Amino acid sequence: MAFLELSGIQKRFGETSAVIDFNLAAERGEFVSFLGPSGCGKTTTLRMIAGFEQPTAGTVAVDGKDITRRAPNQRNVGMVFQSYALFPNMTVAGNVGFGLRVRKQPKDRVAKRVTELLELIHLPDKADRYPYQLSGGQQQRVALARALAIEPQVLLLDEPLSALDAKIRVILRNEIRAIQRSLGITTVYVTHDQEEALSLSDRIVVMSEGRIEQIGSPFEVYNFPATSFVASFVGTLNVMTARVAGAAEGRLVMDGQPIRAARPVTIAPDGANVTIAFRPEMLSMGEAGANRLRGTVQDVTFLGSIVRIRVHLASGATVVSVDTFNDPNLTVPEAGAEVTISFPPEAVLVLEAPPAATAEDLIAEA
Amino acid sequence: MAFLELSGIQKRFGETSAVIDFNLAAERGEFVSFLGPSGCGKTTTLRMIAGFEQPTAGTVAVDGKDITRRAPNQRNVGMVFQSYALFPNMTVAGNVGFGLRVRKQPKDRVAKRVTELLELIHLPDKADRYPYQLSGGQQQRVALARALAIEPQVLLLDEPLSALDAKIRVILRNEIRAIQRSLGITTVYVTHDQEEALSLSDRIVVMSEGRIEQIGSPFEVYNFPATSFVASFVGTLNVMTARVAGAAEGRLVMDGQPIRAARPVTIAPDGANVTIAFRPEMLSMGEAGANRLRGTVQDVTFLGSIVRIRVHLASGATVVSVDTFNDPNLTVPEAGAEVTISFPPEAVLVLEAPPAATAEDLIAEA
Amino acid sequence: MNRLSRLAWWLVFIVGFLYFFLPLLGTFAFSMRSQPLFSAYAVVTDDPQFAETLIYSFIVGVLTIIVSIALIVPTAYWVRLRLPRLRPYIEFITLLPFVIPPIILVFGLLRTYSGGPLPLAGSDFGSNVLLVAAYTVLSFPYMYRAVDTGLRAIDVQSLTEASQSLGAGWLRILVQVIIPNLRVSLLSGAFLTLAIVVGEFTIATFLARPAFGPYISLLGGNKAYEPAAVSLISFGLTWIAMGLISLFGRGARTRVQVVGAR
Amino acid sequence: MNRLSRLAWWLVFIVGFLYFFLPLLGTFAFSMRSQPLFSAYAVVTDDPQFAETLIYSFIVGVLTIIVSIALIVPTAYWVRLRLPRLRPYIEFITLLPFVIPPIILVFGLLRTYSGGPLPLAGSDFGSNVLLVAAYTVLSFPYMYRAVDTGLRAIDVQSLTEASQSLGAGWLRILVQVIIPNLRVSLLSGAFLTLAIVVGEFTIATFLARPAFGPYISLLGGNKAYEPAAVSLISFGLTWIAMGLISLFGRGARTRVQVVGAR
Repeated sequence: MAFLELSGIQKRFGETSAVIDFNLAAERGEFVSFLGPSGCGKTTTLRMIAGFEQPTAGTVAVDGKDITRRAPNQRNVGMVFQSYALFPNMTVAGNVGFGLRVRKQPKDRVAKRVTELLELIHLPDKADRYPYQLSGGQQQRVALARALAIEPQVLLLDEPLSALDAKIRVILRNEIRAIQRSLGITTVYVTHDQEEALSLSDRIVVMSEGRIEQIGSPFEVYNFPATSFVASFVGTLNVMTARVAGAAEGRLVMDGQPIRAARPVTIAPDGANVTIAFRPEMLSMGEAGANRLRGTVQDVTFLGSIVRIRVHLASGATVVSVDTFNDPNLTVPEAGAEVTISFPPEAVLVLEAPPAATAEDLIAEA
Repeated sequence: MAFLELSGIQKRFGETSAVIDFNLAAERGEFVSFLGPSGCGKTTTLRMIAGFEQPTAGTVAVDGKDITRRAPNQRNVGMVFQSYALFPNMTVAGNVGFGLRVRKQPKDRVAKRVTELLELIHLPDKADRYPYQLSGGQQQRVALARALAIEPQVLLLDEPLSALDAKIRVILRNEIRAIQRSLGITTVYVTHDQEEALSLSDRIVVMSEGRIEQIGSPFEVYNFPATSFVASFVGTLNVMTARVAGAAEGRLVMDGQPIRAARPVTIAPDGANVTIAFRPEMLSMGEAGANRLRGTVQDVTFLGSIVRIRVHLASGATVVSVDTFNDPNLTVPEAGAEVTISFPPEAVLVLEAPPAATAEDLIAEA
Repeated sequence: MNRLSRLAWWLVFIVGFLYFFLPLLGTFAFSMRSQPLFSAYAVVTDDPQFAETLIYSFIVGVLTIIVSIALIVPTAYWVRLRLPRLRPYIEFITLLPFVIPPIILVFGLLRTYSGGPLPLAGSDFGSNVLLVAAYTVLSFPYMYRAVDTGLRAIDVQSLTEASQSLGAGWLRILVQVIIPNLRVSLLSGAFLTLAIVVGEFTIATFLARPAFGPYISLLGGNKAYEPAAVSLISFGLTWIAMGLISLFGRGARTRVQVVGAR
Repeated sequence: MNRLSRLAWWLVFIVGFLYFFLPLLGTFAFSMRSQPLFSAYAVVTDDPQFAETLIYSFIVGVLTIIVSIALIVPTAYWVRLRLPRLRPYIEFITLLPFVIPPIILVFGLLRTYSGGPLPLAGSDFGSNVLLVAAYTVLSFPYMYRAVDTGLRAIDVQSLTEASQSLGAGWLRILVQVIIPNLRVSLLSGAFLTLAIVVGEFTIATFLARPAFGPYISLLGGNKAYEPAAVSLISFGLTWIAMGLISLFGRGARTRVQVVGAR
């Protein structure tokens, strides 16, 4: 029996369906992320776990108890908001201790627990400050401590890092993960940022338009995306069309150049068109891999640790991105240079055909 | 003579100095980013170029003309805001054509130019929509078209992507870069996101506390940071302390293990302590590089295209991060496994000693 | 948020509503006592003075609205844009008409403008000017609050800077960018001003103007049921005006809310 | 924003300021004509009725404030949290006292409560209750707007949900989380209410209450300079109250602004 169980959850607002048939079973201590673009229903689902929204159908159960109809203040669930939502009229200690005072715990126990939590979030000396005296990152850490103070059964975080600077996001992300591991608390984390979801989670629920697209570990979701939406939303992807030449042996033809996939093509017969995809980092310049494509360099983008080279394939209109690690000694090809790129058969993902709407399409519309 | 020239710019608000001695010469068509944490003075500097703030001292010149005292509406500068700032009472076409109508251009020329620009931003069919009918990404593209319509001498963008979802940010970033290149317009871009700055810019101005820390190409800033602030703010970095063993040959000792740098150590004598740093992606598991360190795996984080392995060095308390590209066939070491990591002498950055405040310190305080 | 508490809240609403409208209903019932039914209303609307004074008051109201908007919009805009630290003081000043009894205002006006360099109170035209001036002051709190709320809903600074960087001067920014986005606020302020001007009694009486307020009070001295009828008619007109606001308001409000970047 | 236009703006401010304060100065000058200087003020403050009526009005004011807060705060909070679509209507209802002349209100009150099941207007105690009830209605616009502005400044929904997830019930949320963050708004609404109650004349007269408003008007009938003096004194008291608000307000406003996540 899973610790947190969502069964057949539906949520309609008037005519529109925000969440459609959501099922999830999370184990005790698991870190689950809901990942998807704005309006995909991830926050609505989280709010149904917290009790701020009532599902139109389905049940929410924690530790075997059905809490679907329970009021939010009867649920023992900790919540962290994007806007921090600290009480402006209370000090840091007042905020962290609020839930304990609600539970009528004796003063000295409240004080002790507050001290413990402020040490956990590395702000032991800020107990008497007011929220407005803290930076955004510090405020969010206090909000986390406040949610943890009541020893909730489930911790919910709703895009907690979106309002923060890029650098602070990474630091706080690592801190959240460390605290979650050390306490072993079951956690649901909502985000639109794939790197956050990948680096934090035990499992990721990828959502689109109210539906679950895939549930899996970061490794599974990234390397074996179930749909083309997942493939293009999680990570960067080269997506193109190829024709099946030999389904059984995984032989394909793309822009007239032959390609081999590691596994047989099962979703389409010989001669049919399929969507294939590969990650930029699976490709390399040179002739090392079993699959080779020739083309000319279109441009080179420096992304920090990664250098992305976009190659216009000789045989057609397709542009392919190739990622390599940056290196001060790296010789990057000039735009216009003729190059060969290669990749192993394992790099080729064969996705459903005909190509369905990808995340890029949805975003262009969004 | 540079096209956009800022000389000795200072800005004080009462007692506090927001910008201190800012000097920059940007060529015609150059894409320059101001990168730094909140409150480093980057937006204030941008606003002085736009004319929204008056510098306390120094001059702003465009194409050889001193415009320091010119009113913002006399400058012919295009501006894109984080909040889009589209006129809610006008359609998309009305917004894009506003600057041309101010310049009293004939109606048909305005209409023609608006059509051109809407095609440039890939929204040709949205001319009659109102801003509230568009998504955030579309609104920001319209704001860009509006700023470009008047053919400004300089285009200024103030964190234009901060309000958008992660995926849309990347798409719009590429679009901005493509448009800027095709028009050859001199551009200044303010951001706190190092990946944006690295991928977009011809040159980056890294700022901290009102001062310029370094000006250089993305490649220079990333690979040869001038200060430890730059090193830690731009990209991820392993920062640690080492003792100089042989300055002339670049020999160092870290946690009792010998290390070689590619270049002689010039900033400190033998026996002194220096700060050394290396990028996680320059390290690899195994014995391939000239420098080798032994340790145990602390944890493994999956970041999507990159897998980050943190290794606790056998000889001390130091933890080092190692990045490798993700690969479905990759065998990742378990936590606790004994490993050797190695890196070439070129990977070692020797920074000033004693270690100054790094970006992490500033952020923890911020 | 269970059913019981929701019920309790609705109860509060209903009680409040009744509490508020009972006096109105009482007045209406009283005005109905004149026989035949609605005869009080017929008497009133037949009186030529009713229309005359009402039209006079409407004209004064419209002039007041124009002067008030011309003074308030640029001021409120400028304060929000450049002098945000002055906002509490400006707000304070605009609240003064709430706390200065009109009698003081008219007292002071008469005393200041009866003689000296500007003997306005002596002539009919001068008195009309003084009346509009006094009503403009009375309208400040409503107009300023309405405009300020409207300005809060749009991102004044960014919109201004965007216009400036596109080459626009102050006049164009005000007329083409700021004011069109204040439509609802201005309507709301205007209708409130109108309602107050039409109902005002003290100042109009002291300045001896043929306005609607003094007419009602005159009626009150001579007749039994008619004052109630007149009050309800003027109240009804105001009600219609307010209904118009909320109609205009609904559409535009949704728009503004959707627009802002979060 | 060159020098010239900045000058022009200051000019507008100064003219507006003068325009507004000239009547006050005129009143003051007039009250000074009684010989010896300030004798009008001395006469007034020596009159025992002055203190009696002022104290009565202050007590009524405080009661009004309490009732008004008890009605408005939960309503405004609930509307903002759960019924945001009702906001325009509630706002509209709270504006009604601006547009219903007090004479109608008192008319209706007297007619409704003179006989029938609740003959309040017959007794002294009942009349006091009616007075507080009427003033509570008059205070609605000020109090509701103040509270609503205060609620806008805090993130009502997130704060409520955060409290709920920590186990708090509605009463605790209101008392420990919402109201402490409305301190400035409540003060501002309270002082305005006080100012209005102290100056109100019509309703108090019709209900025959020994309040400060009728006292001034009584004075006005008998004396020359004293009404001006009394008006200025009550105006001065209000001024002090308003000054207190802006003092309280400044500190808390900065705090609220800094707090919000952008």
